[in-house]
Amino acid sequence: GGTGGDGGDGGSTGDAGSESYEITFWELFSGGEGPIMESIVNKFNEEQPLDTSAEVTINRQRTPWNEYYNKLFTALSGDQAPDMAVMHAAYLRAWGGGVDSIGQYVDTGTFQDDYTESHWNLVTVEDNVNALPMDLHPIGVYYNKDLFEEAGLDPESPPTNWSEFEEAGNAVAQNTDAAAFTQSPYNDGFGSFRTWSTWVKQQGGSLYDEEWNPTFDSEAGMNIAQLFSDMTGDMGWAPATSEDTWGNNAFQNGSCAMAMNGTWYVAALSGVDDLNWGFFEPTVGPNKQQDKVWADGHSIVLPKKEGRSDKKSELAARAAHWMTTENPSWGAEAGHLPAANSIYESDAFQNSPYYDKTLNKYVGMAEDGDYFYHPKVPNGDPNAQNWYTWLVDIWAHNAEPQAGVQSGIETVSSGISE
Amino acid sequence: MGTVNIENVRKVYDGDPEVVAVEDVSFDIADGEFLTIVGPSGSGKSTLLRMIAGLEDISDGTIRIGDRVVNGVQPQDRDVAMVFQNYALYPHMTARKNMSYGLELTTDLSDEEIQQRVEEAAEMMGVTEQLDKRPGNLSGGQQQRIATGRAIVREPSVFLFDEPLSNLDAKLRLHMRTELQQLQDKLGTTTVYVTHDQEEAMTMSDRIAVVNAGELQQIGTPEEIYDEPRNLFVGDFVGSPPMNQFDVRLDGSTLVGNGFTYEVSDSTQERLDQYAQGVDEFVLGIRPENITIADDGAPNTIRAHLDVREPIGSDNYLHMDIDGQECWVRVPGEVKPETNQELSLAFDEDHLHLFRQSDGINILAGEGPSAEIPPAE
Amino acid sequence: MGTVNIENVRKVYDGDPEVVAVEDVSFDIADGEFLTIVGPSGSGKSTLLRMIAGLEDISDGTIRIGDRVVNGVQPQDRDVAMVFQNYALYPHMTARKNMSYGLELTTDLSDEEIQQRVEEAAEMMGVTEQLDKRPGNLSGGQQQRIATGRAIVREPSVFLFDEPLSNLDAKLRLHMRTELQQLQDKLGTTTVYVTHDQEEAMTMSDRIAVVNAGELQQIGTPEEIYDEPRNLFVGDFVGSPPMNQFDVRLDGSTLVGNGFTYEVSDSTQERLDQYAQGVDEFVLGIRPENITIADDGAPNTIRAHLDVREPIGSDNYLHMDIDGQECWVRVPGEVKPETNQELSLAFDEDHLHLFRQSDGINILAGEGPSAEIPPAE
Amino acid sequence: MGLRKETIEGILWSLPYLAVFTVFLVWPAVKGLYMSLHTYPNKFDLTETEWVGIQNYVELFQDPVFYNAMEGTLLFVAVSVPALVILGLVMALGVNRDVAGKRTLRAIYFSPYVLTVAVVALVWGQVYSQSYGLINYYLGFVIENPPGWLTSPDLVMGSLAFMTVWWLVGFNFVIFLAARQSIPERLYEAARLDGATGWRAFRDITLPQMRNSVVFVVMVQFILQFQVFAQPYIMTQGGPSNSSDTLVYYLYRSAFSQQQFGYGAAMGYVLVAILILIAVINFKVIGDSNV
Amino acid sequence: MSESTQSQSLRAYLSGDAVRSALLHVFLYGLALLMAVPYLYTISRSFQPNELLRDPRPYWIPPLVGEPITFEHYQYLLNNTLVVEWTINTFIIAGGATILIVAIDSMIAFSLTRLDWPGQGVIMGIILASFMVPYYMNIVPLYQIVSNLGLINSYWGVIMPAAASPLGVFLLYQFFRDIPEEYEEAARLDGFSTFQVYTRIILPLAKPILSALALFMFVYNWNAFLWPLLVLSNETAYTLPIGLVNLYQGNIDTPGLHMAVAILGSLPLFIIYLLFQGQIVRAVQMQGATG
Ligand SMILES: Nc1ncnc2c1ncn2[C@@H]1O[C@H](COP(=O)(O)OP(=O)(O)OP(=O)(O)O)[C@@H](O)[C@H]1O
Ligand SMILES: Nc1ncnc2c1ncn2[C@@H]1O[C@H](COP(=O)(O)OP(=O)(O)OP(=O)(O)O)[C@@H](O)[C@H]1O
Ligand SMILES: [Mg+2]
Ligand SMILES: [Mg+2]
Repeated sequence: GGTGGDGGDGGSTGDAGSESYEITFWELFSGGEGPIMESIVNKFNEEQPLDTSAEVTINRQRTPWNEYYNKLFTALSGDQAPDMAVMHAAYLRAWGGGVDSIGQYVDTGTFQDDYTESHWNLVTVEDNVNALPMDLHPIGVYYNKDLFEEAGLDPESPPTNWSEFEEAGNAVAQNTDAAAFTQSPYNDGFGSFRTWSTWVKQQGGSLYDEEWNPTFDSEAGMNIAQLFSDMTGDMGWAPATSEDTWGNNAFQNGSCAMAMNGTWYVAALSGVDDLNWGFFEPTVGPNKQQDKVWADGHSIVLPKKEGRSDKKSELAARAAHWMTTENPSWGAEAGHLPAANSIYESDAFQNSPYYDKTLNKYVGMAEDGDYFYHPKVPNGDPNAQNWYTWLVDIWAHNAEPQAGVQSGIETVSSGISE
Repeated sequence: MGTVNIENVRKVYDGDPEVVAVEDVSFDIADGEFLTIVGPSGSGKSTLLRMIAGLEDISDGTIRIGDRVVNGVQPQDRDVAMVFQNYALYPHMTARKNMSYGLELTTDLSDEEIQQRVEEAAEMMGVTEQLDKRPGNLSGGQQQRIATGRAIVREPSVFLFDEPLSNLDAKLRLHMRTELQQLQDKLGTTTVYVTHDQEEAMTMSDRIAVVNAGELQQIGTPEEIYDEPRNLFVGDFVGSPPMNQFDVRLDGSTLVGNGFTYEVSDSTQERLDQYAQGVDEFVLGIRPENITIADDGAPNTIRAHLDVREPIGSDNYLHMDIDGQECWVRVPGEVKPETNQELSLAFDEDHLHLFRQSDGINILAGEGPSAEIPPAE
Repeated sequence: MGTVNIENVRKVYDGDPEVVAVEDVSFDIADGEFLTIVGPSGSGKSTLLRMIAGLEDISDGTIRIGDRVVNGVQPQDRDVAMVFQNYALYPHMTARKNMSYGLELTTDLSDEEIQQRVEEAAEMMGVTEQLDKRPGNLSGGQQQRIATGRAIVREPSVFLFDEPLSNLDAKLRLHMRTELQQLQDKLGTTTVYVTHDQEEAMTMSDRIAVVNAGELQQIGTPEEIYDEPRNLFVGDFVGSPPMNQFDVRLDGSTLVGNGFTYEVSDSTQERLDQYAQGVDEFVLGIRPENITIADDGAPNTIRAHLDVREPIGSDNYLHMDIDGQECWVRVPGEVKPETNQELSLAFDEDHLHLFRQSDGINILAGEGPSAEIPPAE
Repeated sequence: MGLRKETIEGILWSLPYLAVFTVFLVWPAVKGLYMSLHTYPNKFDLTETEWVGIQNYVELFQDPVFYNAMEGTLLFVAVSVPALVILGLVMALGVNRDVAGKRTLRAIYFSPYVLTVAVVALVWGQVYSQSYGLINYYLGFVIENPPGWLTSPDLVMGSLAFMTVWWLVGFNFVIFLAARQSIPERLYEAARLDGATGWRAFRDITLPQMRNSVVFVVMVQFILQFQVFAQPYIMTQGGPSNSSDTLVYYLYRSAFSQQQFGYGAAMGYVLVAILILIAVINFKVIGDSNV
Repeated sequence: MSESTQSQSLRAYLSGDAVRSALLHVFLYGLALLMAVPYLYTISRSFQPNELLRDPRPYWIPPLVGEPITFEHYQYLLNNTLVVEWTINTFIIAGGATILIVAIDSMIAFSLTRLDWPGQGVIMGIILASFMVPYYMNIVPLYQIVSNLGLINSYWGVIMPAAASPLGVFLLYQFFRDIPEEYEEAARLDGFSTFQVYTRIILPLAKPILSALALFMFVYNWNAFLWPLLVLSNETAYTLPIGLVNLYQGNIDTPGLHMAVAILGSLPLFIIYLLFQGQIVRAVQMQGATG
């Protein structure tokens, strides 16, 4: 029998009552995550885990992440969207018009309990469940134990608060040739925002007001912006550069002691042979009022598509449910925090090579409720690099903190408006 | 049957409706005849030829090839072959392919027959050696031969040539001229040949059609054209150096020019009376070779000043001045008068041409002026 | 002073060191002389001219213009002006600018003086009307005149022309020929003129230098060249239709050819004895116009078959066949023998040329063969 | 009858291209024009439209980001186009001379042209990198703290333009070389006799003779460089401090990141207007300068 | 003036020439070296292990002090990715587009130059004007059209829009216009139909320009990125540039792999370019001033 392709009504074939469905699925994973996703899909296609008489296959298509949302947008505009797609949770509000609410096809009530609360909240926008959560990928601080030692610090007791953190950074800056810290190893806007917003929130600052006007110039916002400027200035923690690969190169070849980055960094670091690295929680911001750590997560959505039968949509939703709840490998091998409660107990997750190094600490932060989500702005592209390059400009001393923050507010508010 | 009949043919180009490229031209070409169309640039020679070929629509009138009216017939169906000025050989094909291509397309001859015809034509044109070369690797003369060969293999009933020799240098042009003549003698195919070179026309043709500004001026054998030009245009156009011309007035039996007089015989005067019809302003025409140097003081001679003497091999051209009017005289190489002296010039009445100033008609030529022949411009 | 002295000049192109383009050529050009260099394509005419102009380095020998050795002198400093075959007018400049450009660069004349000179030259060439047009909008003849005008305004001591008329059509070429001659008469400037057209050379020049394969064959007045060619090459190259040639063997006082014999007079035989130096294989050369049609059975005549008769205006060319050898005869227009018959041909001993078969030297010409003149190829 | 047949034939022969051209180029452009006069309440369903007239255009002209992008574009064009044209010309005139190894030179000069922009960006990212880059490694021996080529707001556009010149100059070079080679040598000979050599010959013969190709190349480069996009998009994301933002990059962001297609399309049409204006000026100024 | 001063000045002149020629060679080859440096650097880095690549010192290949060489990046690409499939896809798409472009562009150019019918001028004008439309403006409407035609996810969806490019029409129009009419007339006398005139006369005569066009179009479509990415959704259907970009856009930093990607992605085009470079130059040359 043929396959129910794009646009075909229901995608069923009339072949002696046994139906078959092909669910197209777009994702953006590359690097270490790509192969894991590939194996999950293969497993699905082999095991046919859904409780249905129909044959359901997932046709996975990967797009470079730079162009992923453009492609998805263009496809939606031409009614060529896939049946399922990976989406960062931050997009769920802005793209609300482009995705079907999951409850349209399945009873979300039956799913809810399968996921951790933080994940479930992640995908809920104004009481609407627009997606099923896959993971949470918060950030933390990765550090070089050898450099700590060289700087006269104890490599096995990394900083836990601002004063320790400051002391460690200064020690590295003074006692070694290396730089102390990078706000994002890719020196990109978005990465800088993860770090900045984490510390802003820890000071009790806010990022947006009720009307989604950016409030980056709150007192906390300005403080951290100033801190960025100081770190590459008076504090001498890092060179004032906006060069994109500086931090990554420096951290990986041992000339930078600390790097703030997401869960995914473990995969990259474990490929570097003679790097002796450790991890600590990023709750080390100055004047901390609360433990807050930036997080976003991947989720699976059902993009709007005319002519997709309800049956197929339902199968897609159930497939997404299976993918997000029955596959410990996603957390274990990709380093993310899995969405399903059940996985946390699974051997696969507990035995992950990263478990002791990073995962248990991420899990701990989750249990403490430390995470806040990357703002789900109502419009525009929350992951757009150019929304946040002002932070790099401040970091690299291309802009004064005051002016930088102002230009950030302008860029983001014009991006969100309309 | 290779006859061509042209009847009241007229051509106005779509692109340029102001200009009448060919105006009401009629003549017939006999089977096997070599007819040359000659005239200055822009006179409509090519247009006429291309209408015969079918490359241009005929605006008015009829053209027949053999017994068939060919107006509207496609070029390839007219049974004609054409040689272009720049040969138009397909640069990407070998000479052989150039020659065989048309046959392959339009006939159902076998490959062998075609190759045989090509080789015969090549032999005839003496380019057997060149058959497998591309046009780019051939000299001008060889290209000319291939282009002619391409026309020959078609075995058409009419050959059309549009200034086929004008891209060759003088020596080669002279040579190819005889080659083409011999070819036509051999094949006996009706040929229409366009040139602006009157010498080519004079040497090659059975008959010559002289055109000017789209109108037929005269048609006849080379001798007729040369000896009895119907009008001033033809007289002037044919011959090199050109015919000398002097404005004269008829006064009784005397032609009075600027700085000279000339007595005509009684018989000529009779003829003048018959055809001149009261007109007394003429252009006296006399060809350079018909002037001789006479003894000083001989009767009926004209005094002239010798400016320049140009030897051209066997002859000498004398560039003379008759009271401000220039005059060419051609004398044998042995006659080498000193320049810058006064000479007496004589000429025979038989060689005299008299054109009416009003319309250029030669009143002494042939049967005398007839209404058919248009006046010269 | 417009003299040019060429001494043992030799040229080998860097790009093609195999070919000696010009080989040990020496001659002098007098002030005010019009010297034509003539020869077949590739014979080195342009190379010679371009060495005089300074456009090519001189490989060996010396060239003097006036009293000055110009080897290594830049073209603009040689006081020469050149007219190119395709005129080489600057297409993006008006005719006026084309003519004034050189003056602006090389002299410190005021703008007014320059404009005056340009206008004088334009007037002289009859192109005043065209001065503000671009070359692309001018006819061939007008372009030629502008190019000549560009040379004139420079008021050089030597004019150099490289085939300046070969891009024009026959009629215009004839016309421009006289125009250039008159110009040179008026200006009296030394002129070196390159052409491959022997007729042009014959009519225009004070003296002619015939070159072949890079070597000077003969230098002399047109009459000398025509009447007393030093070698077979010159004899063959000059004259149209070309000189008829027959291989003969001297047997006592009889020249024995293929299908004919010819008795020479005693005085000729003496000359032969003096110069032939035991050689007895010759080429007999006789120009077409020096052959006459004799009565059948007259003594010392040659029987020939008449193939084709070509009228060219005033004359008839007869294409004849003497036992398989082709022969051209030129007769007056009145003589119109029927084709395809046997005729008797006669010629005068005075017009006879005898070239040694071994080296082509004409043993009857001038002072007889001299070591200086190279053999024909 | 002849005419009618030829007309039919002419249309038939044009049809395949015209069909493709109309469907895949003209029609989208027309749709774009339509879109520029509308907004889309639901960005993901472009069938819902709302007529706004020229509002998108009005907003555009009040948009500081647009002006900043325009400034960046103009700067890029001002640096890259003259460099592309002049360097291409210099290379062509040099290679046209009597030099050994013309083929090799030609191959090297043209070869970057075949690279895709992503590769160009990749390669030059390595070359430009401030602390790991090739340039600064060697420059480090000469001066202390060599600058960040892509990270200094003053240098970034120049660096992108320089890279672009490296990438594209080969095209101009080939065109100029061909144009130079088709100038008849006799003009230079006439010029030598007239006393024009060196600079004069260049000014009075070479340049005017190459005018058509100069016009062509200038035109093409204006059109292409005004649409510069990939270089800042891949290498700098418009930074630092928005100093490498460009019109088409902004158009792209509006259309895709912001899903404001009408706004982006309006920007596109402003760009079309600018290019047509430049084309007209170009032809007026260089096209018939010495009539 | 004596001869000795003559020959002195001659010598001075000659040596001046020699110096000038030497300077010219230094300049041209210096430029060539500068242009080649980024390549050499990229090639050399693609053979270095990742450790070396994080060192700012450029280790040139061939190694000066015995640094290690590795083929691991290339091995990885060939063994672990679909690079071979992508290459084949790219060949199909770029080749298909090229063939289609050459076919339909030459047909319309033939019609516009060799056949006479009303409206030709207007059509040529529209085609020329379409040069100015920014590519990115057309993408969204174009996608809707392609999607309505059901061409998403098919090679045709990539090929057809590529075939709408006006460049080829423009180039061929110029060239065809200058082919002497006599060939066609001779052909008509030989009994050619319009189709035969096109295939047997015009196309063979235009071979150099057609191959240059083909090369330009092949390069262009080979390098195309955004549009094939939007249309093609299947990794196995990706073209080389998409596949390669997909590879190196990980969070894992593998500079050596990037360099190998750059080399491998460009290599086929370099080879094709070297094979055809004579053709391009000849074609551009025949275009004369390319006005
Ligand atoms: N395709 C055309 N469209 C418009 N007018 C034309 C065309 N071809 C020729 N003419 C005009 O028709 C007239 C006759 O041209 P034709 O080419 O027949 O002259 P010609 O005698 O062959 O001249 P030449 O000796 O220069 O070849 C001229 O006035 C010419 O301008
Ligand atoms: N630039 C050059 N490089 C190499 N060889 C050359 C060059 N120019 C001419 N030659 C060679 O020098 C010889 C003489 O050439 P030249 O141009 O002087 O002949 P020409 O008598 O002017 O011929 P034409 O009548 O064809 O103009 C020829 O063999 C030619 O091939
Ligand atoms: Mg004609
Ligand atoms: Mg020459």
